[in-house]
Amino acid sequence: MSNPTDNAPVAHSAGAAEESRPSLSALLLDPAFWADWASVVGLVGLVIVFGIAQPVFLSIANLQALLLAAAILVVLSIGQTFVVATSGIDLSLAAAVMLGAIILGLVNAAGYGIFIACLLAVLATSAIGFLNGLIITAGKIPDFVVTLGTLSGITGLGLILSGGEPTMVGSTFLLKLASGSFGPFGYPVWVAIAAVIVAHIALYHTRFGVHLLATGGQVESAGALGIRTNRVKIAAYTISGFCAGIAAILLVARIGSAEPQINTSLLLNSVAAVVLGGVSLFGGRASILGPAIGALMLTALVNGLTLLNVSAFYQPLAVGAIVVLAALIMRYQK
Amino acid sequence: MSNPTDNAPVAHSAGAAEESRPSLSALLLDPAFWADWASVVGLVGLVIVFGIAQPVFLSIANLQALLLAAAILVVLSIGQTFVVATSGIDLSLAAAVMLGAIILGLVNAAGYGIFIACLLAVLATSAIGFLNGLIITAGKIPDFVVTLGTLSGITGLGLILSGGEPTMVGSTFLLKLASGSFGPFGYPVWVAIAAVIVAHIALYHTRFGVHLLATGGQVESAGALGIRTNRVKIAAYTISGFCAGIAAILLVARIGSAEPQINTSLLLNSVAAVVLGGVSLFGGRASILGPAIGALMLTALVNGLTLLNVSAFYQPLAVGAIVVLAALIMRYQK
Amino acid sequence: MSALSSDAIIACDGLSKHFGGVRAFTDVAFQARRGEVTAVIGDNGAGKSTLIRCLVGVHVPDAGSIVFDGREHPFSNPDGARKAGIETVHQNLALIDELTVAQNLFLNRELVRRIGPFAFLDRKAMKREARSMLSRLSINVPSINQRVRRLSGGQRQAISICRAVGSGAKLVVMDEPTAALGVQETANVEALIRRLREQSVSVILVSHNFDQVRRLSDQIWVMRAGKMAATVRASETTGNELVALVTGAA
Amino acid sequence: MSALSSDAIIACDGLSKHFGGVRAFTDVAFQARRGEVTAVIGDNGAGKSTLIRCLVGVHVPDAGSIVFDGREHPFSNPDGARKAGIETVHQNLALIDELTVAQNLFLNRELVRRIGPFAFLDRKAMKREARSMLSRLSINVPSINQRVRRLSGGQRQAISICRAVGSGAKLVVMDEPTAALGVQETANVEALIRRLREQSVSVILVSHNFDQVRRLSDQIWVMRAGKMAATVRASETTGNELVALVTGAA
Amino acid sequence: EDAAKVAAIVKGLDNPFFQTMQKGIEEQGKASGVNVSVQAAANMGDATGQADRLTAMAMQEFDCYLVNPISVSNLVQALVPVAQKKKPIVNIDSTIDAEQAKAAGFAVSTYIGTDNVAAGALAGEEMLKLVPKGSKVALVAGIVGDVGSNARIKGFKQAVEGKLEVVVMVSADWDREKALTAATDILAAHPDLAGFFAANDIMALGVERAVQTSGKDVKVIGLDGIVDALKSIAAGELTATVAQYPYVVGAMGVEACALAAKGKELPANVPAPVLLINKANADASLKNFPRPGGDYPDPFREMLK
Ligand SMILES: Nc1ncnc2c1ncn2[C@@H]1O[C@H](COP(=O)(O)OP(=O)(O)OP(=O)(O)O)[C@@H](O)[C@H]1O
Ligand SMILES: Nc1ncnc2c1ncn2[C@@H]1O[C@H](COP(=O)(O)OP(=O)(O)OP(=O)(O)O)[C@@H](O)[C@H]1O
Ligand SMILES: [Mg+2]
Ligand SMILES: [Mg+2]
Repeated sequence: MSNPTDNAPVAHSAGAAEESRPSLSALLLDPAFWADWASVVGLVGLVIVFGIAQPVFLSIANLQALLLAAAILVVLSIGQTFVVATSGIDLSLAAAVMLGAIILGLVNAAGYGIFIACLLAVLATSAIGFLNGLIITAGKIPDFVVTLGTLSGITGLGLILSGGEPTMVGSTFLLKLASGSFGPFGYPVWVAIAAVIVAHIALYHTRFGVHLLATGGQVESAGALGIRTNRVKIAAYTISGFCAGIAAILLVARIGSAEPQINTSLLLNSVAAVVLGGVSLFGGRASILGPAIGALMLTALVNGLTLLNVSAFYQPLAVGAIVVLAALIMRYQK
Repeated sequence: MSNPTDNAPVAHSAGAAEESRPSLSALLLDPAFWADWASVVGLVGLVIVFGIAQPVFLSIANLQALLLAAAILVVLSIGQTFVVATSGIDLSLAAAVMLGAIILGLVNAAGYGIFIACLLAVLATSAIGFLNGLIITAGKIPDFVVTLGTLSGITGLGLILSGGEPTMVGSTFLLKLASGSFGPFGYPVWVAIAAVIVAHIALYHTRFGVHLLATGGQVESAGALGIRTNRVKIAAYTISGFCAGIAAILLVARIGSAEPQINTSLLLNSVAAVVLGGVSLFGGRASILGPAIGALMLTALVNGLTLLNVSAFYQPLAVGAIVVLAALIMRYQK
Repeated sequence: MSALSSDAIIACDGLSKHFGGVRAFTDVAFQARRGEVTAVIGDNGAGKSTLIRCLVGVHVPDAGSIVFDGREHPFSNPDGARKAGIETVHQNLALIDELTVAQNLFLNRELVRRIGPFAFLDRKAMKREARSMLSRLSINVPSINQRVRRLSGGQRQAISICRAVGSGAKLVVMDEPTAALGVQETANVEALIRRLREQSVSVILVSHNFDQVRRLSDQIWVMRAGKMAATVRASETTGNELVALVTGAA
Repeated sequence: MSALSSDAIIACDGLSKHFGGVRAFTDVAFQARRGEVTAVIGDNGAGKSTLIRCLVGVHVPDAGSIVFDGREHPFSNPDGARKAGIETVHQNLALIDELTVAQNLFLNRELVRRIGPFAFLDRKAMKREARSMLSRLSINVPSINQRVRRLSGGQRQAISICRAVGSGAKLVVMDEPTAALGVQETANVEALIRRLREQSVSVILVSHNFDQVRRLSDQIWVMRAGKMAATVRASETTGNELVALVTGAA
Repeated sequence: EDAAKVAAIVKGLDNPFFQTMQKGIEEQGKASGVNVSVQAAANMGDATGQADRLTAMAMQEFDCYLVNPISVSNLVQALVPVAQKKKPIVNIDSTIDAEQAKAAGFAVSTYIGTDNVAAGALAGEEMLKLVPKGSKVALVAGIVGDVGSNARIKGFKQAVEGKLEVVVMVSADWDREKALTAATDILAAHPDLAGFFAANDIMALGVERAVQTSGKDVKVIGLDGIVDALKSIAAGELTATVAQYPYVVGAMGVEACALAAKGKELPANVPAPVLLINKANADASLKNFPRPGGDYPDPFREMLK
C-alpha cells in the first residue's frame, strides 16, 4: 500500500479539471458560464434591441433616469438576496418599505429633524426584519407563512398609523437626495452602488457570507458544524429589513410623500431580480451583482417598452415573454 | 454468522415503534400530530372564538354563506397543492383564473352556449398550466420565474382579448350554479367537495400521487428510479391550470361578470392555505384536506372579523397575527 | 479489451462520459456475463459509479454503445432499464426521504387494483409484501410506515438493497451495497448475492472490499483514473494483485 | 459499567435519547481514555451515531450527564464542542453541497485577515492550506474550487475526514470514516488515525469493520439495540468474540 | 325609536379617495343619528373579498345597505339575501348593473355618484384651454382594465378628440412612483410634449415630480381632488384637478339610507358634485376640504327636513 504522505494529490489524467482559472475561450464555450451571467446577457441584449429600435433609449439623460428609477429595486433585491440565500423568502419586503416611508413621513411631520425621521424609519424596518427572523427561527414556522403574516400585519399597521392618508414630506435634504447628482450618477444611484459593494463584500469576503450560504445550503449540516444557523437567518432578515428602510428613504425622496399603499410589483420584481440574477430559491447559492443587474434589466424593460410606445395592454405580455426568455439563458445552470 | 433467512425482523426492544396504528392518547400527546392538523386546530379555534363573540357567526345561514365564499379558494388551493408538492409554485394561478373568466365571458358573449364557453375556459387554463410545466421542464427554468413570466403574459393576453372591459355573463345556468343548492350546501360547495375528494384519491390512492411526492422530494432519486419526473411536473401544472378553470367558472357565476383584473390576494391566499395545510414548500409532502381547511380558515377569518365589525384598518393586522399564530401550531412539524 | 461476447447480459464498448470540464471516464469497454457476479473495483473517483449510471440509463453517455440482453441501445432512461429487467442499488441509495419505507420499496413498481379504467394503489398488499421482503433479508426498521429520512445509515442502505432484489430482475447492479452495513447485515447481503447467482440472476457489484469481491465474484474489472485498466477472473487473482491493479503499481 | 475515571477525555453516564416514539438508546455509560483510540461497534440502528451526536452537541440528550476534559455539561451545541476541541466526521459527512471543497474544509473555522475592526476572509491562505491538507492525506479531487455536490462518494468522505483532522483537536470523532473509501484511501486514513494517537490526540471510531477496529483501537465498546452491551480491550478480544457481542449470541 | 343601522361597504381603503368617502359616511352617520358600520375590500382588485365581507354583513340586522362595488356585478350575489329581507340598497360611486340586479331580484333604491366620463371630459376641456391646438399630450391610466380609469380616460379623449394629439397612454397602477418613472420615460421619448392627464391625483403628483425634474413647462391635470393635490395646485406645481367629493358621496349615501330605511321613495339617480380646481380656487377648496368650496345640490337634505 502506498505511503499516505508521499502521494501528492496529482489530479489524475482523466477526471481532472485545472485548478488554475480556466482560459477565457474555455469559459465562453461553457454553457454554465452563460448561465451564471444570464442577467448580464439579458441586460446587454435588451440594451442593444432597445437602442436600435429607439435611439433615445441610449441617450445619456435616459440612461441616467433609468439608473435612478432602478435604484430602489436594486437595494430591495439585495435585501431579498440575503434572505433567499438562506432558502427563505421575504414577502413582507414591500410592506416594510411602505411602513418605513410612513414612519419617516409621520416623524418628519411631527417636527423632528429629517435625519431622525430617516433613522427611525430604518430602525423600524430593521426591527421588522429582526422580528421576521425571530419568529421563523424560534417558532420554527415556514418563512413564507411568517412573512405573509407580517405582510398583512404591517399593511394594517401602516393604515392605522397613517390613517390611510399620504403624508407630504417636503424636506430639502430628501429633495437633494432625489435630484442631486455626483459625477455621472444621481445620489440614489450612488446609494445603490454602495449597497452593492458592501453586500458583495459581506457575502464573499466575510465569515458571515459563508455561513449564510451554508445555512441556506444544508441547514442540518451547517448546524452540525457549529454554525449558529438561527442567528444567521435572523441576521439575513434584519439585513433585508435594513435594505427596506433604505429603499423607503429613497422612495420618499423620489415621490416626495409617504403613501400608505403597498407596491406589490416591487415585491414580485425583487424576487424576480434575485432569481434572474442566478440565485437559487432553494438557498445555498447567491451573488449580489446578479440580482442588481436583474433589477436593472427589469427596470430597463419597462423603460424601453414605454419609449417604444408599446400599449399598456401589450406591455405585460412583452415583460412576461422577455423574463422567460432571459431565464432560458439560465437553462444550463447546474 | 447468522443465517439470513431465519432471522425475522423482530423490532428490537429499544428503538422500536409499534407497526400498528398508535393509540389515540399517544397521538394526542404527540406534537407532530397537532402540527399535521394545524389548519384544523386553527379553524376550530377560530370557530369557537368567533362563535362566542358573535353568535350570528354560527347561524346556519352564515355558515352556508361562508362555505360558499370559500369554494373558489378551496379549488385554487388544491391546484396549488399539486404544484407545491413537486416543490414548485404557481404564481400564474390567479392570472389564469382571470383569463379563464374572460374567455368564458367572450365565448358566451359571442353567442356560443354557456357549456362550450365553460369548456373552452377550462381548456385554456389547463393549456396555460401545461405550458408552464413544459417551459419549466424543457427549459430547465426555475418555477418561480416561469410562472411570474406567465403571470405577466396572461395579464397582457387578458387585457388584449377583453379590451380592458369587463364582460357581463347573464347565463341562467351560471346563476343557478351560484345561487342554487342541493341539500345543505350550495352547488359551488359541492364542486369544491368533489374537487377535494378527487384530488385526495389522486394523491393518496394512485401511482401518480406517489410519483408526485417522490418528484417533489428528491427529483434526482426519483429520476434514477425511472419516474418520468418531467411528465409528473407537467401534469401537476396542468392540474393546477384545470383547477384555475373551475375556479374561473365559479368566479364568473359568483360575480356575474368576467373582469380583466387579477385578484392578487387570491394568489397569496392560495399559497398561504397550502402552507397552513401542512404542505412543505420544499416539496415531497402534501395533503388535500389540510389546504382545503386552510382555505376555509382564511375565509372564516375575513367573515368573522367583518361580523365583529373590526374596522377595515385593523383587519389586515388581525389576519396577519392569526396566520402566524395558526402556523405556530405547526412548529413541531418535522 | 474483448469484443462483445454473446453470453454477456450487458456489455459496452467505447463508452465515454464527461461533465463540463471533468472527464469521469473515457473509452471504456466492459461486459458482465449472464448468471455471473461481475465486480468493478477502483480507487475513489475512478469513475465506477458514473459507468454504472450510464449502464442503467441515468446518464446518457457521450460516446460508445451499450448492448443489453442482445439489444443495442436498449433504453434511454432508468424507466426503460427497469422495465428491461435491471434493478440498481445506487451509491446514494436513491431513497425519497419524505416517503415511508413501504412507499420507497415499491416506488415506480406500485401494486395496484384496477377498478374499471382506474388503477388504485393496493396499499395493504404493498405493506404486506414490504414486510416479507424486509424479513427475508432480516432488516430491522422501526416501522414500515416510518419516513426513511430519519433511519440510520445502515437501515437506509438495507432498504435500497431490498428494493433492488425484490422484483425478479435479470440483472441487479449494486454500487457499494455493504458500505454502511453491519457485520451481520453484510453477511446477509453476501448470502443474498450468492442466492441471486444460484437463481441465475446476473449481478454487477461495485465494492472497495477486495476480500468480499474475491469471495463473491466470478470476474473482476479494474478501473483506474477514468479508464478500464484490467480484467481478471476472480479465481485466478490475489488480493495483492488487485491492489496493484487498482493503484497502477502493476 | 464503570464510574467516570479521571483519565477519560470524554465520558457519559445514564445517557438516553429518543425521537418521538423511537428510542435511539437508553441509559448508556461510555468513556474514551485520553490518548487512546476508542471504538464503538454495533449493528445497524443500534444507536451508535445518535450517541456520537449527543456527545458532540448536535443532539441534546433526554437524560444523563456528559463530562469532557474534566468539565461537566461542557457545551450545549456543536459550536461549543468544536471550540472545546472536538472535531467530528459525521456519518452523513455534514458537507455543504453548494460550497467548494476549500470552503467546506474551513467551514466555521475560516481564516481571516483583520483590517481595523473588520475581518475579511483570507481566501488565498485557505486555498493554500486546503491544498496542503488534502495532499497530506493524498486525496484526489478534481479541483479545490469545485462544489462538493458532484464529487464521488469517496471524495466526499475524504474531505469530511480531512476537515476533522486538520485543525489540531483534542478529540477526533469518526463515524464510519472509511465506509466509502478505496483500499488506498482506507490505508491512508488508518495511518492517519495511528498518527493522531502518536500525537496523543484521542480518537473515537465507529466502524463495522472488525478487523479495522482490532487493528486500530485500544478499547472497544459494543452497542446492541439501544444499550451499551459490553466493553473490552482490543488486545484481549477476537473477531469472533466481537461478532458474538454485537449479535448478542454471547 | 331606535337609531337606524346602516351597513356600508366601500372599495379598498388603500386609496385616500375611499378614506374620505368613509369619513363622509361616518361623520354624516353621527350628524343624522344613524349607526354605521363601514367595511372595505382588502385592495382595489379584491372583488371576491368585497363580496365575502358584504355576505357577512348581510347576515346581520341592518336597516339599509350602502354599497360601492369594485365591479358592476361583483356584489350582486351577496345582495340577494339583503333583497330577500327586503332591506333597501343604496348604490354609491360605481354602479351596479341594473339588469343583473333585476335578474337577482332586487333594484337599488338610488344611485349617487359622479360621472367619470364627464369628469374626464372636464379635465380635457381644461387642457384645451391650457395648451395650443394640436399639442401632444400623454395619458397615465390606473390599473389596466379598471372601469373608473377607463371611463376617465375615455372622457378626456372624447373632449380633446381632433384637437390634441394623444401620443401615448401608459398604465401606472394608481401608484405614484410608477407614474413618476413612466412620465420620466415619456418625457424622454417626447421632448415636445405639452401636457399630461393622469386618471387620479396620486399619479398626477408623481407625474408632476417628473415634470419638475425635467425642468420643462408641461401641464399636468389630475382627477379626484385629494388634499395633497389641492396643496400642490395652490403652490403652483400641479396645474389643475377635477375634484370629486367622495365625502359628499358618502354623506349623501347615509342620508339616502336613512330615508330609505323609513320607506321613503328616492330619486333614481342623484349626481354628486364635480368641480374643476386650478390655482384660482384651490385655496378656497382647501379650506373647506373635504367638503366642496361652496354649496351643492342635495335632494336628500331637503327630504330629511
Ligand atoms: N454529475 C457530475 N457532475 C460533475 N462531475 C461528476 C459528476 N458525477 C461524477 N463526477 C466526477 O467524476 C469522477 C468520477 O466519479 P464517480 O462517482 O464515478 O467515482 P467512483 O469511482 O464511483 O468513486 P467512489 O469510489 O468514491 O464512489 C469524479 O471526479 C467526480 O467528481
Ligand atoms: N433524528 C431522528 N429521528 C427519528 N429517529 C431517529 C433519528 N435519528 C436516529 N433515529 C433512529 O434511532 C435509531 C438509531 O439510529 P442510529 O443512526 O444511531 O444507528 P447506528 O447505530 O448509527 O446505525 P448504522 O450503523 O446503520 O449507522 C434508528 O432506529 C433510527 O431510525
Ligand atoms: Mg462511486
Ligand atoms: Mg450510524
